Amino acid sequence: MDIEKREYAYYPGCSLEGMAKEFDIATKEVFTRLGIKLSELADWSCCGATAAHYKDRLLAYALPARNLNLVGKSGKSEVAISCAACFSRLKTTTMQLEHDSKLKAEVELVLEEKYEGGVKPLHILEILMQSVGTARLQALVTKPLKSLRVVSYYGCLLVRPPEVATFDDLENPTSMDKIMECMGAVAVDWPMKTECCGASLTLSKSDWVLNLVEKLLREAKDAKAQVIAVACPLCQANLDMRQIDLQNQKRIDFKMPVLYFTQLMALAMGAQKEKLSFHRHLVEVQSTLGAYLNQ
Amino acid sequence: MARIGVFICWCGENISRTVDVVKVAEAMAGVPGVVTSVEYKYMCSDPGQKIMKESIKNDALDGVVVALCSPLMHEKTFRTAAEEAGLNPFLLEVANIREHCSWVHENKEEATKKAIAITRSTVERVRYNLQLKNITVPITARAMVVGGGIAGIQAALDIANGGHEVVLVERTPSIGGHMAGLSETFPTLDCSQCILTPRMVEVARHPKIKLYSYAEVESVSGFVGNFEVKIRKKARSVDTSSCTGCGICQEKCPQKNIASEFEEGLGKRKAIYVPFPQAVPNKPVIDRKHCLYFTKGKCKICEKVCGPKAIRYEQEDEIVEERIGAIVLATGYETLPATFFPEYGGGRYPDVITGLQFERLASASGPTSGELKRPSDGRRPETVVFLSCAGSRDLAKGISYCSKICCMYVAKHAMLYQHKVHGGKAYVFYMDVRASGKNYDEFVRRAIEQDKAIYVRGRVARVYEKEIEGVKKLVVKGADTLLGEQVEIVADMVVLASAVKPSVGAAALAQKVGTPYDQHHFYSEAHPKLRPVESNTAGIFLAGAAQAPKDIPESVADASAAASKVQILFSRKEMERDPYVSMVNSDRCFGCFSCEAVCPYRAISRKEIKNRSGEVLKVVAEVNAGLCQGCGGCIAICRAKACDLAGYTDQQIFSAIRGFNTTSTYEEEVVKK
Amino acid sequence: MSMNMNMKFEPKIMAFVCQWCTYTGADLAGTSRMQYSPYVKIIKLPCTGRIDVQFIVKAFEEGADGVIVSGCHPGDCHYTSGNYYARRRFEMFHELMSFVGVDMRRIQFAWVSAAEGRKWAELVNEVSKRVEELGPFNVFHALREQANELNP
Amino acid sequence: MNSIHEVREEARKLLEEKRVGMVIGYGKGKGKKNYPIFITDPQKVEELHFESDCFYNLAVYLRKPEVCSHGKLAIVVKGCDARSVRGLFSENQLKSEEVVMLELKCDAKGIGRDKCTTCRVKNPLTPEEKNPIDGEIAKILAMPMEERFRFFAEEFKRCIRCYACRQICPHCFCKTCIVEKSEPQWISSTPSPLGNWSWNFTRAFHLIGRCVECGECARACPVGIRLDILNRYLAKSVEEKYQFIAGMDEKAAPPLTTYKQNDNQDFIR
Amino acid sequence: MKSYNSSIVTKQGLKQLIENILAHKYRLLAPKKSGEQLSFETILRAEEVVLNQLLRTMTTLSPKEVFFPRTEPVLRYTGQEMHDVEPPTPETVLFGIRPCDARGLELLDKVFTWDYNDKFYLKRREATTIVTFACSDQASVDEHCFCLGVGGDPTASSGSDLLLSTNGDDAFLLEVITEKGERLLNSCKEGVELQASDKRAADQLEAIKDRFVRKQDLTEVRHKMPEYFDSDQLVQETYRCLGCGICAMSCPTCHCFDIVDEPKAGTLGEGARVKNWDACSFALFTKHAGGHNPRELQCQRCRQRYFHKLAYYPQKFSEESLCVGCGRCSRSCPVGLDIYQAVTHVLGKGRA
Repeated sequence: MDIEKREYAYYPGCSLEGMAKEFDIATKEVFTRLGIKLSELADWSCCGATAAHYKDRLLAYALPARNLNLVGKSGKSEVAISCAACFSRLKTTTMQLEHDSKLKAEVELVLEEKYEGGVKPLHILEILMQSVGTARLQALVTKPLKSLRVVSYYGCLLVRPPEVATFDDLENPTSMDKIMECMGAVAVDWPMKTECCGASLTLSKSDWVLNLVEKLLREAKDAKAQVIAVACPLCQANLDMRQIDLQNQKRIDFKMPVLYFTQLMALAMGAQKEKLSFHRHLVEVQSTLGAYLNQ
Repeated sequence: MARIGVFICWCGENISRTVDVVKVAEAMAGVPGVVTSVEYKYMCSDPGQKIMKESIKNDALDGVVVALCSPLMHEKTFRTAAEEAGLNPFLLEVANIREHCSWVHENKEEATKKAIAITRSTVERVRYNLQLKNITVPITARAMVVGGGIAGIQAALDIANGGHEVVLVERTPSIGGHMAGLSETFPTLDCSQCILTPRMVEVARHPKIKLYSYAEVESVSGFVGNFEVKIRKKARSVDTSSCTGCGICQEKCPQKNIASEFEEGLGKRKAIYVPFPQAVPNKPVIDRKHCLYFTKGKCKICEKVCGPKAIRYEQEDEIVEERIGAIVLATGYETLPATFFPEYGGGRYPDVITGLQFERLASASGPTSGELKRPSDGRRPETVVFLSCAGSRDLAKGISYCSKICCMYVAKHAMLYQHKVHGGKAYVFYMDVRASGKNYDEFVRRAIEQDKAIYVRGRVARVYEKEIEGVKKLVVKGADTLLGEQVEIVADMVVLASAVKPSVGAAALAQKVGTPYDQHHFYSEAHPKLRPVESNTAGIFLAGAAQAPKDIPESVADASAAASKVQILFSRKEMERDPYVSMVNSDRCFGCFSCEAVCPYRAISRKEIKNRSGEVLKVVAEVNAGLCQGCGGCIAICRAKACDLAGYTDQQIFSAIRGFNTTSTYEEEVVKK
Repeated sequence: MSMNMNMKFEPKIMAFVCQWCTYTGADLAGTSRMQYSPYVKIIKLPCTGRIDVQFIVKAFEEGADGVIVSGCHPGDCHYTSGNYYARRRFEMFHELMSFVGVDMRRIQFAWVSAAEGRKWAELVNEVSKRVEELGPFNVFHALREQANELNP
Repeated sequence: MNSIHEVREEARKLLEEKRVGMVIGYGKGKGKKNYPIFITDPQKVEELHFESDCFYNLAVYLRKPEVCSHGKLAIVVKGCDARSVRGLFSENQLKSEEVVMLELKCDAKGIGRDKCTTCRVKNPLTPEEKNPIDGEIAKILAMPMEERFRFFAEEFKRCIRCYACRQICPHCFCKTCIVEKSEPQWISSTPSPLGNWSWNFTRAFHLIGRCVECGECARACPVGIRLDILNRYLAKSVEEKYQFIAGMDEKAAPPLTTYKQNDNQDFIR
Repeated sequence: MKSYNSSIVTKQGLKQLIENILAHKYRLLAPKKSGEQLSFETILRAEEVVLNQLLRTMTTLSPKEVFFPRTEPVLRYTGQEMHDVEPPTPETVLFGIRPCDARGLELLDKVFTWDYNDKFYLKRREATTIVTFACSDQASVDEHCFCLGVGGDPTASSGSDLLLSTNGDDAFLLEVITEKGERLLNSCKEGVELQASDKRAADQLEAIKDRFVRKQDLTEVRHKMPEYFDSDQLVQETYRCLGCGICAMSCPTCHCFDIVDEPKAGTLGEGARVKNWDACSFALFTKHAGGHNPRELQCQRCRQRYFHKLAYYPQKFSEESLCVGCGRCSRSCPVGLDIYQAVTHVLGKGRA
């Protein structure tokens, strides 16, 4: 296990600038409390996300490669990433370019510079579990989320494909659950940890996504969860936003807040609720989590 | 000066159509040392062979080249003929001018030139052929069988009944293997123990079988017919000669909550125990990891209650040595544990079990006396889902192969379940049903048609626990690919037909024995079709599931085949082998032992060269001709050229190279004529 | 090189092959009556592991213009591992040969199984054509001629 | 050890306590020359000497019968000698319990053709940096094939077969060299262009994965053949391909006596 | 001995002389830089002869190779037939050897004629005219030179046909020593300005001798040598010898050879029996077919070389040593062995 590092390069990614702003805020809050500096990369750009990956193979590697080079230029060899999709794209790129010299040459042609390699993308969950460790996390908890029933939802990209996402079990990931336990919450086992939420089909096939989200929420409800913890902006958006549609179209109201796991962490570590932008969520948070918010 | 005869075959028109054989004969006649060079329509015919044989005698030949078809075809024929004529057979070489020349070239001039070159090169090579003699190796007619499952038992009995002594080594306290733990067997549904235990008893009583149970192979040295084996007899803490097997120790032992290996963890055993009632030998063993005396230093109840005073706490592992002529590896298999499948909740949900565990639940001698109960709460399972191919044929799980036995035992399980829980529902998720074997498909059909097992073609993605009406149920989510639908089944129990893999330690044993294994650690056979029960190492034979997943009939057939191979080997006092073995010139060898490193057969040993007063001057390599298979790897790696390979000596190859690149002007003129 | 100006260049190519796979594969090419270039001549060895780099050097010394080395595919070795050792040896041989300026288009390593008669025929044709295009291995043959000049 | 004084002290002890029969080291010759010396008398350890022109690879003496007859030996080693000694261990030429290595940091400058400039084991006895492509190797690699061939053929042509390269090499320990083998005579022993090519090629091949790049062969060569470039290039290739550096780990198998199932085979059809 | 005239010749004149030699189709051999080495090679253009360099640096290998090549065929065979080989003997001028080398040839003459007249050596000797360059530059002598100790002289003329030495900055003294030398000069002096002189190199170059650091006389050593045959000190002196053949191969007087049959590559049944340089320092040199080696240890092989040079040859042929003190062996020895040092050292210490 690594000795705890004091500074990482930080790649927030587009979502965290926009609709997942609260994820960014909460993550930074947690890391500040841990005493770890996240230095945001200067001039970072989009990783291409699923869009580039669908449309243009070269672009899907060139975009992350550009950002990886920025990490190198900033003098760091590891980059912390919050967004599951960004993490997946950057990590896939490092692995692919290491082995595929032809692709590497093509990417370099696009970048108009050498792809230097040697950068290790790390998801913040990975950093928290492997470098920081549960003991230290536990030590920082000032307002434990006592008896709050949380189901952790990992979705697809945090554990798949297993060659890329290597820090947790492919079939039964537990890192987020363990963190929730450290925060004093009850990590509820449920069967949907790694099921898909429909992801970007949310726009083109919204009825499919609605079905998937319904199943997820139902299981969460059946597991008597009070809140769903996530680590992916798109998962959050789908699970949160589609509850409104379910209400409108199917008359089902789950009232299930969907929070970024760092939001819950920050809360347990004593951050002010105002700071954590709970108001940005569509499903009302106050009524379920009131007790914890107002601690 | 050599006296070489060259005999060129027309092979009817097969060679002569494109090779001017007369010219070849003429060209060879001009080669120094060639005393006769003739061509004939069919050299392999009796009159053709006669020409060669007479020439060997009349011309006092000391080397022969026959230019004809591939040596794979007729080398043996002509060498035998040469021997009959009084010539050492290894002084004859074949020049392949048919498969490698006349059949693949159309231009007659070019083909003739090439035929001349091939024949010339062979002439140059044959000058340096040595008179070789087949190697004879003495044979110790005593076999060792490793593994006391059904394959090992069968092999041991067959060899012993053939009149040869057998040493049977079993790792656990009793022989019997997995078969002893099965409930009923497909496709007849006869009781497994009923057919096995008589065999086990026969082993125990057989005067020619020496059984080492609770023992492991420590090391193997030597070679076919002459192995020296060290066996570690693990400390049993019980003197088996005085123990009567009364069982009082087991009864009185206070340590009772140890998961029983035999019961696949579903039952309990004591710290001193006999694994199962019919065990052979029926003598207990102390599990020192759990024994109170060994862990805490006090108890000794077993010693106190033992009438014949057979408890030996101070016993240590013992190494015994055996001289052996052949080894049968029958180390069997194990299956992937349920914990290997987190997606199915293996290890988390007690009611997700493996096929072998189901066998115990269904077995009349099992922890539930054959009643089907859920391990979690003892309830009768109303719905059971069987998942075949759990891990098998799944590259994501690292297993590409089919475990072969599962389709059949899953059908059997479904049937047994129906017989025990009337009205219960058995679902089987499958990828394909592979039931090729005598009465096998009929058996599966019976499961489906008579016993109403519901077969769903598709795989299961996830199993999770869900409390429904106060009962913990298992939700099985999968796909029905025939209907193209996702299915969800709420079940009481899930049985994983988890993949078969070689026993733990199979690879380590292979390394001790010096025999190859594949990436999954299954032992490799010498030839997948023609030598399925032989390993690549002479004298090492394979039986049962150690080589690949196999069911009982196959394992038994294998075992008998291996036993028969052993007996063929033992049918002679000495064994004859090709003389193509490596040799070391100990004067040139300076002992870097690169050869030792690259030898796949561990045929290189170290020999000390001493002076008259016994001081070691140097250590050099020595080839054990019994082990050497003649690959020649040692020679290519030897910088000092201290090794050489009989039949393929450096000098022969050197001359062949020189012979090829040289076409003398004379030969060229012959072609142009 | 005894090549007359108006004679066609007939390359001398020597093939060192293992008896279990490639030799048998070449037999198969024969029984299947595949036609191929006549310039390649085979020397049969038990295993590619037996093939000493000295054989190849000697072949060139004696006037070869090209060399083929072929045996069983990895995993198929009759002796289980001979071709693996050979593969490393040939890789380093390749390194050294090209470093001292031997055009490695003249030396072809291949795996040809007993079932690959077609591959053998193609290999022979390919190497023959390539060596024919490269012409006689004059820089090396020059050494031989200089050596022979010392013995006038 | 940090200084020659410590080495002398250790050597004295070893000899006095009869733990070794001989100490091999450097002595000071006339002028500023240093030669290998062989000390059996503990009184004479003061003759041991070490300075920047002690460039010999002393490990070569460990295979001389008259040296070996002294039983256990102690030897003063620099980086390259130590690599050679370990190489000899790994090839069963010496037993590690029979040799005491007296290690010294080396700042040898080499002589003439700076054999020490490409050295990477001065101190400590681990590689200091990745084997760099040195200028001379780069120069060869920049040549077209035929030019390379001519370059080496011309180099090898000068060879007079004095075999100094072989004799000075600790790793050429065959008692009878391949060139001294007849029946068949794979390599002509006549100093002619053809035999010279094969001889020098074969020696380089035989040193693959074994050469410790001490450069003694090139230093010894009276006609100045650049054997060092060849050997350095091959050492570099071995390191790149098999992550093996000769003489670093006496337990590691020399790369040509082992294999991996997924070894490169791009060059094989 | 008939005394011949000396003349002064300018640098330009010498160059003209070399050009004339080439023009008269002589094969001209002179030290030439190849790589970093100076070796005797065929000269095609006069400017390839760099006078300054050949005066200052000694060739690594001696000129014995001109008469006794490192390899040469002595007979050829085709199948069962054998053919004599006639050595090619073009009229040759060997230019720029040192007086020690020239003396070496005189010593070799005895070896190649005492029981058998080696036609290969003798025919080449006959066809070759030797133009020696006396060690007349300050840099001609280095710390390895010890010809004075073995009966030589940096300005001696024995063995030479013509002797050159420096005479001031831009001129040379050219002495005619033999008739062969005179013939060469006469046939090639067209356009060469020769100014008669009565000087001799030996007279005016006495000062060079002061350059020698090795002056101890070894000529008398031969009588003492047998006492040291089993000397431990000699063993100590040669303990570091590694058994390469540099000393013998660079030596102007070492003359051992090996006979091997060389098949002609690319043919069968054709080949030549060749004579290759050999060296007594090689372990194989005295190894018997049965495996026994009477000179088992390297120091014994070294001793053989020293004794052959300083004791056996003088006993057999003359009072002269077979060593001319050129210093090549110690200059090239990779472990710094040195015959002069070893012998003087051992003798200096007295009997072991």
